[in-house]
Amino acid sequence: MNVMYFAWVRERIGLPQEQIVTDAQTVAELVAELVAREDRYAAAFADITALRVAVDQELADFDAPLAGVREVAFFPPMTGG
Amino acid sequence: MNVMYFAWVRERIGLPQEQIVTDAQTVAELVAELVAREDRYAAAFADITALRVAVDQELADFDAPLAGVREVAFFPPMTGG
Amino acid sequence: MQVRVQQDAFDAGAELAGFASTRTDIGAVVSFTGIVRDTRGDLQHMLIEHYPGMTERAIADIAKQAATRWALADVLVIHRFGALTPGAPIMMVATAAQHRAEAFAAADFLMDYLKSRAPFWKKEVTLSGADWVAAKDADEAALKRW
Amino acid sequence: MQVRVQQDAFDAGAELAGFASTRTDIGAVVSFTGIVRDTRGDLQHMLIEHYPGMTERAIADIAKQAATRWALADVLVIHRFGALTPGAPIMMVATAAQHRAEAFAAADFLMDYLKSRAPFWKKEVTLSGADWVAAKDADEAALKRW
Repeated sequence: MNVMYFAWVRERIGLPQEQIVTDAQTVAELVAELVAREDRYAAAFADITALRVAVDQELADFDAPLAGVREVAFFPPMTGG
Repeated sequence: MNVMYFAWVRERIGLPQEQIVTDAQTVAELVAELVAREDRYAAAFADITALRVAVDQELADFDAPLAGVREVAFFPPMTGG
Repeated sequence: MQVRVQQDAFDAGAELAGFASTRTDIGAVVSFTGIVRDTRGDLQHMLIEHYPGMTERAIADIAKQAATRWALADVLVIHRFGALTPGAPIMMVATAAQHRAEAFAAADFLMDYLKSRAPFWKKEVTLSGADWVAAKDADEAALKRW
Repeated sequence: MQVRVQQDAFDAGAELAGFASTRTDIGAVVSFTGIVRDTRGDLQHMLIEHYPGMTERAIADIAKQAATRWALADVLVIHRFGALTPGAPIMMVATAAQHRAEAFAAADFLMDYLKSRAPFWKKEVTLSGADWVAAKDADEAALKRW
Protein backbone atom coordinates (compact mmCIF):
# COMPACT_ATOMS: atom_id res chain seq x y z
CA MET A 1 0.00 0.00 0.00
CA ASN A 2 1.25 3.49 -0.83
CA VAL A 3 1.16 5.75 2.24
CA MET A 4 1.58 9.48 1.67
CA TYR A 5 2.25 12.39 4.01
CA PHE A 6 1.68 16.07 3.32
CA ALA A 7 2.60 19.42 4.88
CA TRP A 8 3.87 19.21 8.48
CA VAL A 9 2.99 15.50 8.67
CA ARG A 10 5.50 14.95 5.83
CA GLU A 11 8.05 17.14 7.59
CA ARG A 12 7.73 15.33 10.94
CA ILE A 13 7.93 11.88 9.39
CA GLY A 14 10.67 13.02 7.06
CA LEU A 15 9.45 11.55 3.80
CA PRO A 16 6.62 12.20 1.35
CA GLN A 17 5.53 8.61 0.80
CA GLU A 18 6.47 4.99 1.38
CA GLN A 19 5.29 1.53 0.47
CA ILE A 20 3.94 -0.32 3.48
CA VAL A 21 2.93 -3.96 3.74
CA THR A 22 0.41 -4.25 6.53
CA ASP A 23 -2.30 -6.44 7.98
CA ALA A 24 -4.10 -3.42 9.42
CA GLN A 25 -7.84 -3.66 8.80
CA THR A 26 -8.58 0.03 9.26
CA VAL A 27 -6.84 3.40 8.98
CA ALA A 28 -6.72 3.58 12.79
CA GLU A 29 -4.92 0.22 12.96
CA LEU A 30 -2.43 1.45 10.36
CA VAL A 31 -1.80 4.58 12.44
CA ALA A 32 -1.23 2.43 15.58
CA GLU A 33 1.25 0.33 13.63
CA LEU A 34 3.15 3.40 12.40
CA VAL A 35 3.17 5.05 15.84
CA ALA A 36 4.72 1.88 17.34
CA ARG A 37 7.51 1.99 14.76
CA GLU A 38 9.47 5.12 15.53
CA ASP A 39 9.31 8.39 17.44
CA ARG A 40 8.93 10.50 14.31
CA TYR A 41 5.65 8.70 13.51
CA ALA A 42 4.51 9.05 17.10
CA ALA A 43 5.23 12.78 16.84
CA ALA A 44 3.30 13.12 13.58
CA PHE A 45 0.27 11.21 14.87
CA ALA A 46 0.33 12.58 18.46
CA ASP A 47 -2.97 14.45 18.03
CA ILE A 48 -5.17 12.56 15.63
CA THR A 49 -7.89 15.25 15.79
CA ALA A 50 -5.44 17.61 14.03
CA LEU A 51 -5.17 15.21 11.09
CA ARG A 52 -7.23 14.27 8.08
CA VAL A 53 -7.00 11.09 6.03
CA ALA A 54 -7.76 10.26 2.40
CA VAL A 55 -8.27 6.69 1.24
CA ASP A 56 -7.69 6.19 -2.49
CA GLN A 57 -7.82 9.97 -2.91
CA GLU A 58 -11.19 10.45 -1.18
CA LEU A 59 -11.54 11.99 2.29
CA ALA A 60 -12.31 9.25 4.82
CA ASP A 61 -12.66 8.56 8.55
CA PHE A 62 -10.02 6.89 10.69
CA ASP A 63 -12.25 3.83 11.03
CA ALA A 64 -12.38 3.37 7.24
CA PRO A 65 -11.53 -0.20 6.14
CA LEU A 66 -8.31 -0.81 4.20
CA ALA A 67 -9.37 -3.93 2.25
CA GLY A 68 -8.45 -3.42 -1.41
CA VAL A 69 -7.08 0.06 -0.78
CA ARG A 70 -4.02 1.13 -2.79
CA GLU A 71 -3.28 4.54 -1.33
CA VAL A 72 -3.71 6.21 2.06
CA ALA A 73 -2.70 9.81 2.72
CA PHE A 74 -2.34 11.72 6.01
CA PHE A 75 -2.31 15.49 6.25
CA PRO A 76 -3.44 18.49 8.32
CA PRO A 77 -6.75 20.24 7.54
CA MET A 78 -6.54 21.67 4.03
CA THR A 79 -5.96 25.35 3.31
CA GLY A 80 -6.85 25.84 -0.33
CA GLY A 81 -8.25 28.94 -2.00
CA MET B 1 -36.95 75.06 -12.40
CA ASN B 2 -35.71 72.31 -14.69
CA VAL B 3 -38.12 69.36 -14.72
CA MET B 4 -36.85 66.10 -16.24
CA TYR B 5 -38.55 62.89 -17.29
CA PHE B 6 -36.97 59.49 -17.89
CA ALA B 7 -37.93 56.14 -19.44
CA TRP B 8 -41.68 55.67 -19.96
CA VAL B 9 -42.46 58.88 -18.08
CA ARG B 10 -40.47 60.71 -20.76
CA GLU B 11 -42.26 58.76 -23.50
CA ARG B 12 -45.75 59.48 -22.13
CA ILE B 13 -45.09 63.17 -21.62
CA GLY B 14 -43.27 63.38 -24.94
CA LEU B 15 -40.22 65.36 -23.90
CA PRO B 16 -37.09 64.78 -21.81
CA GLN B 17 -37.12 68.04 -19.88
CA GLU B 18 -38.68 71.47 -19.67
CA GLN B 19 -38.30 74.73 -17.76
CA ILE B 20 -41.25 75.31 -15.47
CA VAL B 21 -42.08 78.41 -13.46
CA THR B 22 -44.21 77.36 -10.52
CA ASP B 23 -45.44 78.42 -7.11
CA ALA B 24 -45.72 74.79 -6.01
CA GLN B 25 -44.33 74.35 -2.49
CA THR B 26 -43.76 70.58 -2.76
CA VAL B 27 -43.17 67.91 -5.37
CA ALA B 28 -46.77 66.73 -4.90
CA GLU B 29 -48.07 70.24 -5.66
CA LEU B 30 -45.92 70.36 -8.79
CA VAL B 31 -47.36 66.99 -9.90
CA ALA B 32 -50.92 68.27 -9.32
CA GLU B 33 -50.13 71.35 -11.41
CA LEU B 34 -48.72 69.23 -14.28
CA VAL B 35 -51.62 66.74 -14.17
CA ALA B 36 -54.11 69.65 -14.50
CA ARG B 37 -52.27 70.89 -17.59
CA GLU B 38 -52.74 68.19 -20.21
CA ASP B 39 -53.81 64.59 -20.61
CA ARG B 40 -50.27 63.35 -21.35
CA TYR B 41 -49.16 64.55 -17.89
CA ALA B 42 -52.24 62.96 -16.32
CA ALA B 43 -51.34 59.70 -18.08
CA ALA B 44 -47.72 59.83 -16.88
CA PHE B 45 -48.66 60.60 -13.27
CA ALA B 46 -51.78 58.37 -13.11
CA ASP B 47 -50.19 55.99 -10.58
CA ILE B 48 -47.82 57.92 -8.38
CA THR B 49 -46.76 54.74 -6.53
CA ALA B 50 -45.14 53.56 -9.78
CA LEU B 51 -42.95 56.67 -9.87
CA ARG B 52 -39.83 57.91 -8.16
CA VAL B 53 -38.64 61.48 -7.85
CA ALA B 54 -35.22 63.07 -7.50
CA VAL B 55 -34.78 66.61 -6.22
CA ASP B 56 -31.50 68.23 -7.25
CA GLN B 57 -30.23 64.77 -8.23
CA GLU B 58 -31.01 63.11 -4.89
CA LEU B 59 -33.87 60.63 -4.41
CA ALA B 60 -36.68 62.33 -2.50
CA ASP B 61 -40.28 61.89 -1.36
CA PHE B 62 -43.28 63.46 -3.04
CA ASP B 63 -43.78 65.74 -0.04
CA ALA B 64 -40.25 67.17 -0.43
CA PRO B 65 -40.20 71.01 -0.43
CA LEU B 66 -39.23 72.83 -3.62
CA ALA B 67 -37.81 76.04 -2.09
CA GLY B 68 -34.43 76.76 -3.69
CA VAL B 69 -34.60 73.63 -5.85
CA ARG B 70 -33.14 73.87 -9.36
CA GLU B 71 -33.96 70.43 -10.79
CA VAL B 72 -36.73 67.88 -10.28
CA ALA B 73 -36.77 64.53 -12.12
CA PHE B 74 -39.56 61.95 -12.45
CA PHE B 75 -38.94 58.34 -13.46
CA PRO B 76 -40.01 54.74 -12.86
CA PRO B 77 -38.11 52.56 -10.37
CA MET B 78 -34.52 52.21 -11.52
CA THR B 79 -33.16 49.11 -13.21
CA GLY B 80 -29.39 49.43 -13.11
CA GLY B 81 -26.83 46.69 -12.92
CA MET C 1 -11.97 54.24 -6.15
CA GLN C 2 -12.88 54.50 -9.79
CA VAL C 3 -16.36 55.15 -11.23
CA ARG C 4 -16.97 55.33 -14.98
CA VAL C 5 -20.28 55.92 -16.77
CA GLN C 6 -19.78 55.54 -20.49
CA GLN C 7 -21.38 54.68 -23.81
CA ASP C 8 -18.27 52.89 -25.11
CA ALA C 9 -17.72 49.17 -24.68
CA PHE C 10 -15.18 48.03 -22.10
CA ASP C 11 -13.07 44.89 -21.75
CA ALA C 12 -13.84 43.25 -18.40
CA GLY C 13 -10.68 41.13 -18.65
CA ALA C 14 -8.42 44.13 -19.21
CA GLU C 15 -10.16 46.01 -16.39
CA LEU C 16 -9.64 43.08 -13.99
CA ALA C 17 -6.01 42.75 -15.07
CA GLY C 18 -5.38 46.39 -14.22
CA PHE C 19 -7.38 46.43 -10.99
CA ALA C 20 -5.37 46.59 -7.75
CA SER C 21 -2.63 44.81 -9.69
CA THR C 22 0.34 46.40 -7.97
CA ARG C 23 -0.83 45.69 -4.42
CA THR C 24 0.82 43.05 -2.23
CA ASP C 25 -1.40 43.68 0.81
CA ILE C 26 -4.65 42.33 -0.61
CA GLY C 27 -5.69 38.70 -0.69
CA ALA C 28 -9.00 38.80 -2.53
CA VAL C 29 -10.48 40.36 -5.65
CA VAL C 30 -14.10 39.78 -6.65
CA SER C 31 -15.54 40.95 -9.95
CA PHE C 32 -19.06 40.94 -11.32
CA THR C 33 -19.85 41.52 -14.99
CA GLY C 34 -23.41 42.13 -16.14
CA ILE C 35 -24.08 41.07 -19.73
CA VAL C 36 -26.95 41.74 -22.17
CA ARG C 37 -28.90 38.49 -22.05
CA ASP C 38 -31.06 37.33 -24.92
CA THR C 39 -33.46 35.06 -23.05
CA ARG C 40 -35.87 34.18 -25.86
CA GLY C 41 -33.49 34.55 -28.81
CA ASP C 42 -35.29 37.58 -30.25
CA LEU C 43 -33.50 40.52 -28.66
CA GLN C 44 -32.30 43.14 -31.13
CA HIS C 45 -30.67 45.34 -28.57
CA MET C 46 -31.04 46.74 -25.09
CA LEU C 47 -31.39 50.49 -24.74
CA ILE C 48 -29.99 51.86 -21.50
CA GLU C 49 -31.10 55.34 -20.50
CA HIS C 50 -29.58 57.20 -17.58
CA TYR C 51 -29.66 60.51 -15.76
CA PRO C 52 -26.33 62.23 -16.51
CA GLY C 53 -24.97 63.93 -13.43
CA MET C 54 -27.12 62.09 -10.94
CA THR C 55 -25.78 58.73 -12.19
CA GLU C 56 -22.18 59.53 -11.34
CA ARG C 57 -23.16 60.99 -7.96
CA ALA C 58 -25.35 58.02 -7.06
CA ILE C 59 -22.70 55.45 -8.00
CA ALA C 60 -19.93 57.31 -6.18
CA ASP C 61 -22.16 57.47 -3.11
CA ILE C 62 -22.87 53.72 -3.26
CA ALA C 63 -19.15 52.95 -3.70
CA LYS C 64 -18.30 55.19 -0.74
CA GLN C 65 -20.87 53.38 1.40
CA ALA C 66 -19.26 50.06 0.49
CA ALA C 67 -15.80 51.39 1.35
CA THR C 68 -17.13 52.54 4.72
CA ARG C 69 -18.76 49.22 5.59
CA TRP C 70 -15.87 46.98 4.55
CA ALA C 71 -12.12 47.52 4.59
CA LEU C 72 -11.65 47.73 0.82
CA ALA C 73 -8.29 48.36 -0.79
CA ASP C 74 -10.01 49.42 -4.01
CA VAL C 75 -13.38 49.59 -5.78
CA LEU C 76 -14.18 49.84 -9.47
CA VAL C 77 -17.59 50.48 -11.04
CA ILE C 78 -18.17 50.81 -14.78
CA HIS C 79 -21.69 51.20 -16.21
CA ARG C 80 -22.61 51.72 -19.84
CA PHE C 81 -25.58 53.46 -21.44
CA GLY C 82 -26.88 53.53 -25.01
CA ALA C 83 -27.82 50.68 -27.37
CA LEU C 84 -26.14 47.38 -26.43
CA THR C 85 -26.25 44.12 -28.37
CA PRO C 86 -26.78 40.64 -26.86
CA GLY C 87 -23.62 39.31 -25.22
CA ALA C 88 -22.18 42.79 -24.67
CA PRO C 89 -21.04 43.74 -21.17
CA ILE C 90 -23.40 46.26 -19.53
CA MET C 91 -21.45 46.97 -16.41
CA MET C 92 -18.92 45.60 -13.97
CA VAL C 93 -17.88 46.02 -10.38
CA ALA C 94 -14.65 44.88 -8.79
CA THR C 95 -13.65 44.92 -5.13
CA ALA C 96 -10.27 44.28 -3.52
CA ALA C 97 -9.80 43.44 0.15
CA GLN C 98 -7.50 41.59 2.50
CA HIS C 99 -10.04 38.82 2.97
CA ARG C 100 -12.44 36.93 0.79
CA ALA C 101 -15.61 37.57 2.81
CA GLU C 102 -15.18 41.36 2.58
CA ALA C 103 -14.58 41.36 -1.17
CA PHE C 104 -17.61 39.12 -1.80
CA ALA C 105 -19.95 41.04 0.51
CA ALA C 106 -18.92 44.41 -0.91
CA ALA C 107 -19.44 43.28 -4.54
CA ASP C 108 -22.84 41.83 -3.65
CA PHE C 109 -23.81 45.05 -1.83
CA LEU C 110 -22.68 47.23 -4.75
CA MET C 111 -24.80 45.18 -7.17
CA ASP C 112 -27.90 45.34 -4.96
CA TYR C 113 -27.61 49.11 -4.68
CA LEU C 114 -26.68 49.77 -8.31
CA LYS C 115 -29.74 47.74 -9.31
CA SER C 116 -32.25 49.88 -7.40
CA ARG C 117 -30.50 53.16 -6.59
CA ALA C 118 -28.48 54.11 -9.67
CA PRO C 119 -30.64 56.03 -12.21
CA PHE C 120 -30.58 53.63 -15.16
CA TRP C 121 -33.55 52.29 -17.09
CA LYS C 122 -33.47 49.41 -19.55
CA LYS C 123 -35.64 48.90 -22.61
CA GLU C 124 -35.58 45.62 -24.52
CA VAL C 125 -36.06 46.04 -28.26
CA THR C 126 -37.17 42.88 -30.07
CA LEU C 127 -38.56 42.20 -33.54
CA SER C 128 -42.06 42.31 -32.07
CA GLY C 129 -41.74 45.54 -30.12
CA ALA C 130 -40.02 47.32 -27.29
CA ASP C 131 -40.63 47.11 -23.53
CA TRP C 132 -39.19 48.81 -20.50
CA VAL C 133 -37.74 46.31 -18.05
CA ALA C 134 -39.78 46.53 -14.85
CA ALA C 135 -38.05 46.74 -11.49
CA LYS C 136 -38.66 43.67 -9.34
CA ASP C 137 -40.03 43.88 -5.81
CA ALA C 138 -37.28 41.40 -4.89
CA ASP C 139 -34.62 43.91 -5.98
CA GLU C 140 -35.98 46.56 -3.64
CA ALA C 141 -36.37 43.97 -0.87
CA ALA C 142 -32.73 42.89 -1.34
CA LEU C 143 -31.57 46.27 0.03
CA LYS C 144 -32.94 45.30 3.44
CA ARG C 145 -30.24 42.63 3.69
CA TRP C 146 -27.61 45.30 4.36
CA MET D 1 -16.37 23.26 -16.99
CA GLN D 2 -12.65 23.82 -16.80
CA VAL D 3 -10.34 22.82 -13.94
CA ARG D 4 -6.61 23.56 -14.02
CA VAL D 5 -4.02 22.77 -11.36
CA GLN D 6 -0.68 24.26 -12.34
CA GLN D 7 2.63 25.63 -11.15
CA ASP D 8 2.75 28.34 -13.81
CA ALA D 9 1.38 31.81 -13.25
CA PHE D 10 -1.89 32.73 -14.94
CA ASP D 11 -3.41 36.04 -16.00
CA ALA D 12 -6.77 36.49 -14.26
CA GLY D 13 -7.75 39.23 -16.73
CA ALA D 14 -7.06 37.08 -19.78
CA GLU D 15 -8.91 34.17 -18.17
CA LEU D 16 -11.94 36.36 -17.46
CA ALA D 17 -11.85 37.78 -21.00
CA GLY D 18 -12.00 34.28 -22.45
CA PHE D 19 -14.59 32.94 -20.01
CA ALA D 20 -18.08 32.35 -21.43
CA SER D 21 -17.26 35.15 -23.87
CA THR D 22 -19.23 33.87 -26.85
CA ARG D 23 -22.49 33.30 -24.94
CA THR D 24 -25.53 35.54 -25.42
CA ASP D 25 -27.75 33.62 -22.98
CA ILE D 26 -25.97 34.55 -19.77
CA GLY D 27 -26.45 37.72 -17.79
CA ALA D 28 -23.92 37.38 -15.00
CA VAL D 29 -20.28 36.45 -14.54
CA VAL D 30 -18.62 36.46 -11.12
CA SER D 31 -14.91 35.95 -10.61
CA PHE D 32 -12.80 35.54 -7.51
CA THR D 33 -9.02 35.85 -7.52
CA GLY D 34 -6.97 34.81 -4.49
CA ILE D 35 -3.65 36.63 -4.19
CA VAL D 36 -0.55 36.04 -2.05
CA ARG D 37 -0.92 38.64 0.69
CA ASP D 38 2.03 40.03 2.59
CA THR D 39 0.30 41.11 5.78
CA ARG D 40 3.33 42.16 7.83
CA GLY D 41 5.66 43.14 4.99
CA ASP D 42 8.12 40.32 5.65
CA LEU D 43 6.85 37.53 3.40
CA GLN D 44 9.51 36.04 1.13
CA HIS D 45 7.20 33.62 -0.59
CA MET D 46 4.29 31.29 -0.03
CA LEU D 47 4.88 27.60 -0.65
CA ILE D 48 1.80 25.74 -1.82
CA GLU D 49 1.89 21.96 -1.55
CA HIS D 50 -0.82 19.76 -3.01
CA TYR D 51 -1.78 16.13 -3.54
CA PRO D 52 -1.45 15.45 -7.29
CA GLY D 53 -4.31 13.33 -8.54
CA MET D 54 -6.60 13.90 -5.58
CA THR D 55 -6.46 17.67 -6.15
CA GLU D 56 -7.92 17.48 -9.64
CA ARG D 57 -10.57 14.98 -8.53
CA ALA D 58 -11.59 17.02 -5.49
CA ILE D 59 -11.87 20.26 -7.47
CA ALA D 60 -13.82 18.63 -10.31
CA ASP D 61 -16.18 17.15 -7.72
CA ILE D 62 -16.71 20.55 -6.06
CA ALA D 63 -17.32 22.20 -9.45
CA LYS D 64 -19.83 19.49 -10.36
CA GLN D 65 -21.67 20.02 -7.07
CA ALA D 66 -21.90 23.73 -7.85
CA ALA D 67 -23.21 23.03 -11.36
CA THR D 68 -25.86 20.72 -9.84
CA ARG D 69 -27.04 23.23 -7.25
CA TRP D 70 -27.21 26.24 -9.55
CA ALA D 71 -28.00 26.58 -13.25
CA LEU D 72 -24.51 27.52 -14.38
CA ALA D 73 -23.61 28.12 -18.01
CA ASP D 74 -19.92 27.63 -17.19
CA VAL D 75 -17.44 27.19 -14.34
CA LEU D 76 -13.69 27.81 -14.27
CA VAL D 77 -11.29 26.86 -11.47
CA ILE D 78 -7.53 27.47 -11.63
CA HIS D 79 -5.28 26.72 -8.64
CA ARG D 80 -1.52 27.02 -8.50
CA PHE D 81 1.07 25.19 -6.43
CA GLY D 82 4.77 25.82 -5.81
CA ALA D 83 6.59 28.93 -4.53
CA LEU D 84 4.58 32.12 -5.06
CA THR D 85 5.72 35.69 -4.42
CA PRO D 86 3.63 38.41 -2.70
CA GLY D 87 1.04 39.89 -5.06
CA ALA D 88 0.96 36.79 -7.28
CA PRO D 89 -2.40 35.21 -8.03
CA ILE D 90 -2.84 31.87 -6.21
CA MET D 91 -6.11 30.78 -7.72
CA MET D 92 -9.29 31.95 -9.36
CA VAL D 93 -12.83 30.80 -9.86
CA ALA D 94 -15.34 32.15 -12.36
CA THR D 95 -19.03 31.34 -12.70
CA ALA D 96 -21.47 32.24 -15.47
CA ALA D 97 -25.25 32.13 -15.06
CA GLN D 98 -28.42 33.73 -16.34
CA HIS D 99 -28.90 35.62 -13.11
CA ARG D 100 -26.69 37.46 -10.67
CA ALA D 101 -27.73 35.60 -7.52
CA GLU D 102 -26.77 32.21 -8.99
CA ALA D 103 -23.36 33.37 -10.19
CA PHE D 104 -22.57 34.96 -6.81
CA ALA D 105 -23.77 32.01 -4.73
CA ALA D 106 -21.92 29.46 -6.86
CA ALA D 107 -18.63 31.40 -6.66
CA ASP D 108 -19.01 31.77 -2.89
CA PHE D 109 -19.79 28.05 -2.55
CA LEU D 110 -16.80 27.07 -4.70
CA MET D 111 -14.49 29.17 -2.54
CA ASP D 112 -15.83 27.74 0.72
CA TYR D 113 -15.30 24.19 -0.52
CA LEU D 114 -11.93 24.78 -2.20
CA LYS D 115 -10.74 26.29 1.08
CA SER D 116 -11.49 23.22 3.20
CA ARG D 117 -11.92 20.30 0.79
CA ALA D 118 -9.25 20.69 -1.89
CA PRO D 119 -5.92 19.14 -0.80
CA PHE D 120 -3.68 22.20 -0.69
CA TRP D 121 -1.47 23.34 2.18
CA LYS D 122 0.20 26.73 2.48
CA LYS D 123 3.48 27.57 4.15
CA GLU D 124 4.55 31.16 4.67
CA VAL D 125 8.28 31.70 4.40
CA THR D 126 9.55 34.91 6.01
CA LEU D 127 13.01 36.18 6.93
CA SER D 128 12.46 34.91 10.46
CA GLY D 129 11.26 31.43 9.59
CA ALA D 130 8.56 29.36 7.95
CA ASP D 131 5.10 28.40 9.22
CA TRP D 132 2.28 26.30 7.89
CA VAL D 133 -0.93 28.28 7.60
CA ALA D 134 -3.44 26.74 10.01
CA ALA D 135 -6.98 26.00 8.86
CA LYS D 136 -9.56 28.16 10.62
CA ASP D 137 -12.54 26.70 12.47
CA ALA D 138 -14.60 29.35 10.70
CA ASP D 139 -13.62 27.89 7.31
CA GLU D 140 -14.94 24.47 8.27
CA ALA D 141 -18.04 26.05 9.80
CA ALA D 142 -18.67 27.98 6.57
CA LEU D 143 -19.48 24.72 4.78
CA LYS D 144 -22.61 24.38 6.91
CA ARG D 145 -24.07 27.41 5.10
CA TRP D 146 -24.70 25.30 2.01
